[in-house]
Amino acid sequence: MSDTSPLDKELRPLSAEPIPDELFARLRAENLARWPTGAEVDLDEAVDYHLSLPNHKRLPWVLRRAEAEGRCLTQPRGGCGTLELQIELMKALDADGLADVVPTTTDSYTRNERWEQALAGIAESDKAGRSMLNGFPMVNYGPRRTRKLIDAIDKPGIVLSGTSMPRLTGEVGYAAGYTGYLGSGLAYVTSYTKEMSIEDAIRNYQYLDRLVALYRDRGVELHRRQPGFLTGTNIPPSIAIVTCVIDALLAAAQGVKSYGLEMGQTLHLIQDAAAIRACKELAQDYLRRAGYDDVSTPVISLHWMGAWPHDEAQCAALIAYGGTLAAIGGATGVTTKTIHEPFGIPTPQINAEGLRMTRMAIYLARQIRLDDHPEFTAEVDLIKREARPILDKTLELGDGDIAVGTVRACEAGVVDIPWSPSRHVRGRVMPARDADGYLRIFDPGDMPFDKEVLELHAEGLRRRAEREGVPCDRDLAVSSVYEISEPLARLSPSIAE
Amino acid sequence: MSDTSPLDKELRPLSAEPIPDELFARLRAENLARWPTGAEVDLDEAVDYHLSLPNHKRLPWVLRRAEAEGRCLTQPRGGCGTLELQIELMKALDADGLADVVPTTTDSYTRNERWEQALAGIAESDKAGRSMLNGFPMVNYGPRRTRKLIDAIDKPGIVLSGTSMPRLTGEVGYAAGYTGYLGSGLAYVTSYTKEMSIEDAIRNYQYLDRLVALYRDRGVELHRRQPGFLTGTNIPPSIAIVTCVIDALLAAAQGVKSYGLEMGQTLHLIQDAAAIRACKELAQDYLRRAGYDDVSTPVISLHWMGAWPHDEAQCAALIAYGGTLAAIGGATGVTTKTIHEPFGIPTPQINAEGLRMTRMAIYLARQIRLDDHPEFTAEVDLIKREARPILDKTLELGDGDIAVGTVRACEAGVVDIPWSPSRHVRGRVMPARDADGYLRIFDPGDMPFDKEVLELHAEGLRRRAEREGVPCDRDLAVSSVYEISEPLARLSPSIAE
Amino acid sequence: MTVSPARAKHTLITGVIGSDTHIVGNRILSMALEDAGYQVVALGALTPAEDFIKAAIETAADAIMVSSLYGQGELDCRGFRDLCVEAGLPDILLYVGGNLVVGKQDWEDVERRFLEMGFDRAFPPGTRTGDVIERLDREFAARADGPAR
Amino acid sequence: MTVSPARAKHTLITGVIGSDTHIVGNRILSMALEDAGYQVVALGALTPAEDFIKAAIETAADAIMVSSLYGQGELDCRGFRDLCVEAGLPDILLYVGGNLVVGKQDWEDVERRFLEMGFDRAFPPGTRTGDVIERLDREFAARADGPAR
Ligand code: B12
Ligand code: B12
Repeated sequence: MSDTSPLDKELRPLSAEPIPDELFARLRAENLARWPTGAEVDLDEAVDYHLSLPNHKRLPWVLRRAEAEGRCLTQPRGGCGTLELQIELMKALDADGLADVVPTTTDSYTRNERWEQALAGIAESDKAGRSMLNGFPMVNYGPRRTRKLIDAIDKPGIVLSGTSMPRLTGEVGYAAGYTGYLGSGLAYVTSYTKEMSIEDAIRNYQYLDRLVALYRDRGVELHRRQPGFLTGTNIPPSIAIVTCVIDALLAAAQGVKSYGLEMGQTLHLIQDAAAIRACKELAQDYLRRAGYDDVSTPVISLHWMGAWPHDEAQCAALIAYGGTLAAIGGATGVTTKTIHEPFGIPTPQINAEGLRMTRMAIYLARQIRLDDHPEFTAEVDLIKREARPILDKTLELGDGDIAVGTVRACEAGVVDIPWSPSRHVRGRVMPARDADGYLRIFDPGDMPFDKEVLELHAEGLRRRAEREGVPCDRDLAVSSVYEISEPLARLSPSIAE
Repeated sequence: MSDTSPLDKELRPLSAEPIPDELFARLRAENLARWPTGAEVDLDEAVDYHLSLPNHKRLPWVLRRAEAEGRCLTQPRGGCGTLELQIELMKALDADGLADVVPTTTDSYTRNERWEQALAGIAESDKAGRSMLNGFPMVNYGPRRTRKLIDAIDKPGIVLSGTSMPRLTGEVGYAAGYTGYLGSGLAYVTSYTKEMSIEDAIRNYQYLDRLVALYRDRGVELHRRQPGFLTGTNIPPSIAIVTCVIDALLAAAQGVKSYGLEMGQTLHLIQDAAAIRACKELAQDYLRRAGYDDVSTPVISLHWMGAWPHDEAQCAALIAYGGTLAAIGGATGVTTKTIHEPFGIPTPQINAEGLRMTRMAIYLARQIRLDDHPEFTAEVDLIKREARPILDKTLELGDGDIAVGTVRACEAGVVDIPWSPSRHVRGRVMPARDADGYLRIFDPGDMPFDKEVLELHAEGLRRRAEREGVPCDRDLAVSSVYEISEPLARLSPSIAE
Repeated sequence: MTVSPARAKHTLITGVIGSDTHIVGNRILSMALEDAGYQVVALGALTPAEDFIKAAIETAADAIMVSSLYGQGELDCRGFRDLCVEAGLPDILLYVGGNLVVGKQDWEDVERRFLEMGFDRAFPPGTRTGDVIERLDREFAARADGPAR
Repeated sequence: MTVSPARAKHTLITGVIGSDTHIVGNRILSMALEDAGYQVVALGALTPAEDFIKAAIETAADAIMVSSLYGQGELDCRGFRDLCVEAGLPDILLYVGGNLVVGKQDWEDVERRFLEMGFDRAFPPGTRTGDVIERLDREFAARADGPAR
């Protein structure tokens, strides 16, 4: 199995340019032939179905409305190994969880295009009476049966498929009636794969983005979304934003108009609010400069993506705080987790509870804004000062072509991702939490951060090391991976003599 | 049964002056004779016991330490009808809940000095195998047996007895080894009683405060605490602070040096942080002006004291947010509730969970401060502008004596308490939530608020009425009582076409 | 809630029983009943059982609405119906509402206990005033139509 | 964690099995094992079962440390011991750790399932590296002392 279409590689040198119509038609035919259910994808029929959906089941419309009203939407994750379980799950998320956006997470075999293995997983799940897969094998079920899921809910559906190979899942998902799809070239290849090249992943997502443009030509507006959370492990906002902007530029070039940007929470109120603001502004800035002034880029805040503590009460606090952070930060949405996060995939009811905790937290904080708080504005500036040199260097490396620039930037270590499994980034950049709780860069690797900025980061980390009486070394980064998952008695010991 | 000591009333005109030694000795003898266990109170023995306690079991020491370290301590509520259940509860709160301060809530018969009824309640509880009382009947058990509770924990103990008649419970509690006692004259008489006069309640708490001074003369430092949460129902910070300052002045006059001030949360991040700051500053300001410059007045923030929603997930969000508010506001402690709050007294495990949720929330927000946020500083100023005229008028009415002034201020409606059950305040002041989520004063009753300030409040309320399309009338206040307890689907409906 | 003239004929006693100071819900309920057109005699917080009955006799009331929030209602409400019977009010309508017992208990079970004590109806925590008024209206309508008890 | 010379004699294979990309814990574990003095061959994320065994043979490894976080480990790990046996490594020490199954399940039950699959030891989510090293030290010490298996 190859990582992307050999045909695409043969006929099109890597560039950010839109895939030409005729080539795209050939690529689609080739793609849909890879698994029997591909034949069920019928663009005309799918377009008719989409046009029949009410506005409140279309993600781009719902997101625009939320932005206009200053609301923060809730969306969980969730996938089970069989259609029956998945229907039950999505209904619970909609009705009991009041989810504003209902997800379908695919399983990891599907994500890796191992559809035969997924087929076996379905059978095993049926046999065991419980889900043996960690998500819904959407390609195996195909668009027709998968549409039952969209029919079962009264909200927009989104496909969550953490993969660098979205071509067939994307076809199936959009044809089934989903109006959103999470994933992007740079972000996912660096966080979900080991061997796959940056180029192949970019090509795969160019296909998906181009597909969205195809639907748009037929009057159907679809949402795409970038997973800036990356490896979920102490990602400093500026690094997330660099990937958000790069992937957004790639998507815009293919014709995407509704492109969400997901940012994992740092769990620092000021830093997260500043991150959301900086992300919004930088994305629009770079898009405009590249000539795209009609791409909407709502920012979605994500519940803590790192390791969780093994105590449901502690988890509840993380969940509620995640709602608080998203609301105060002015995010257009929040992607939720549950009190089962450290243990395993949650049951539908536990998932719905996580949604309600978050929704209540959002309600409680709905009127709070930090706009004029000096610490907030300073942090917004800092994040921009961090991200700009990386982005500018990346564009420069591509001689103006962001696709080419991105591949070269990863090679050169200009773009690097903390804790990445991929062989195609250096994986040298190392974040850690500083004395004031900010996520900072302990080791920049080869990323061209501004010197002054790095000194500022280093100072906060030195203060932390001093306070804890430990050396200012790599262990600061490792202990920052564990930090939030530590038992409470260790995080916050009692006052003693 | 009379509400206070007739002897006290006969021999001492109401004033803030310290109760003279000799009179106090007579009052104590009279008081301790009211129930058999009173005879067990032996001051010498109690002093020895207190002196034997390690620092981390003494509340004044622990609070000072917390203030110095900028920590926010957790403390739950909790009381059961029998000693065995109470030991189990307190151990769970200490060990599983990591409570920094362990409480003993007394039952409502004890609070009303109906010790015979409490005795029957103990028997009924034993018979039913579950607690039929809503707290621990401390006087019935007496100081010797109650001390088992202090021995069972490794934290400071505090007596929570929402009563205007604390004389015997206070003697028993301090003799048993508790180092803190919650309650005060003005606050409790206006929130827990119907017929009792303000004067009698002040006298009763003067007794308790004087008792603390007696221990201090013997080298034992004890903590007293003021329940500024009042009726728990939408109390605007300024009204809470007025009672905090008045009761603090009364306590300081009797010789109390460690006096905590409790403030119920408004659930508005800015308003709560401002309330904590304003409370701290106003209390110290008025205490200093009255000549007391060595009274420490840590501020304790209280989880939402109004009605809770009937959904445990929503409750979890309220609990976590309560920790967030206390930590960001810089409170020295937070008094916690649980996901059972709307239903009934929680089990020990549920209580411990509430503590852990809160503790985690505090950890997450520990480094956040709003000090330079303009909205915050403006709100601090506003709260001070609200409280000062009431306090100044009260002092003026008493010709400088705060005890006399308080009685007259209540009579005149200068001091008024929202939703009070007491016949001795007018109960005309009416708070409501405004368009920005601040608790404001809809109807000031006869309280001498500044006109400009009231206009500011009215403006926010008018905006809310407009936005909701309802008249700007009393229903704004009533719906504000229900608000937080509403089901989520009503508080925060989905986006629809 | 529209005001109905039929309601003006009915007098209701409200109050919070025993050593219970939770007045807020009781006051809002009293206000709502009055706004709806009922004659309301509000005894307030901390009201002994005897005072409810005294007030009911004095005002020839049609119903007594007992609030209990603090958990000890199970002790306070025992024998309430007997007191009514003794006072010559065997058929007076008795409602009780609030957090009636200590702790989170199964509502069906709690309700049963209070019905067995002689209350005509028990209302769980969180009850809204609109529901109470609707229920009262129906009850009085049924009593007017139906055979005398 | 002090470095012990005894550890340098032991080679360990680490990696994340199947289609699983959760590399963070596996990398921290590998770093800690190396820091403690063990010879570590880290295969990284997304490692097929066969690759573990190939690496074990090539390096004459003493143990294979399989990570699985994403829930599908129960499918991926089936037959792992058989593959070892077939490859001539019947006695190689097999550890597995992470979030081994889908959902929050009873740990005893999960552990039993993996032991039955032929793993010598299974470690629950949240395991700290210090505990793993301690356990390995003891295991190798016991194997050195005890009779050959
Ligand atoms: C970070 C994270 C991610 C990151 C991973 C980044 C990366 N490339 O590494 C991202 C965001 C990409 C991600 C993706 C996914 N994740 Co994920 N993820 C987590 C999370 C939050 C933390 C994991 C972590 O890094 N922990 C920190 C490290 C230090 O701890 P550790 O991994 O547990 O390792 C320690 C120990 O377990 C032990 N150990 C580990 N291995 C071994 C082996 C041996 C032999 C021994 C002795 C010990 C040992 O030592 C390590 C060091 O102390 C966990 C939940 C949690 N734990 O809070 C979910 C979780 C593991 N993910 C989960 C899932 C399902 C997924 C996805 C399928 C997406 C989805 N459905 O949501 C994809 C999977 C993609 C794929 N193909 O694998 C589930 C697994 C569910 C289950 N088992 O039932 C979890 C539990 C979350 C949940 N409750 O749903 N995830
Ligand atoms: C505000 C409050 C207080 C205030 C009361 C101020 C005052 N004077 O009124 C303060 C802070 C002083 C207080 C004190 C105490 N409280 Co309190 N309090 C509450 C709280 C948070 C809200 C109550 C409220 O005002 N609700 C809003 C109103 C609008 O609703 P409501 O009272 O339920 O009334 C509505 C309905 O129930 C119904 N209804 C009420 N009565 C009736 C009667 C009839 C006939 C009908 C048909 C309907 C009906 O209609 C009303 C309007 O919609 C509740 C928990 C909760 N509900 O969230 C605890 C709660 C009632 N308190 C409780 C307790 C134990 C106490 C204390 C003993 C202290 C302690 N241990 O913590 C003291 C008791 C003092 C005393 N002697 O009574 C417990 C009772 C426990 C139990 N039953 O198991 C509760 C449930 C909290 C808890 N989970 O522990 N409390």
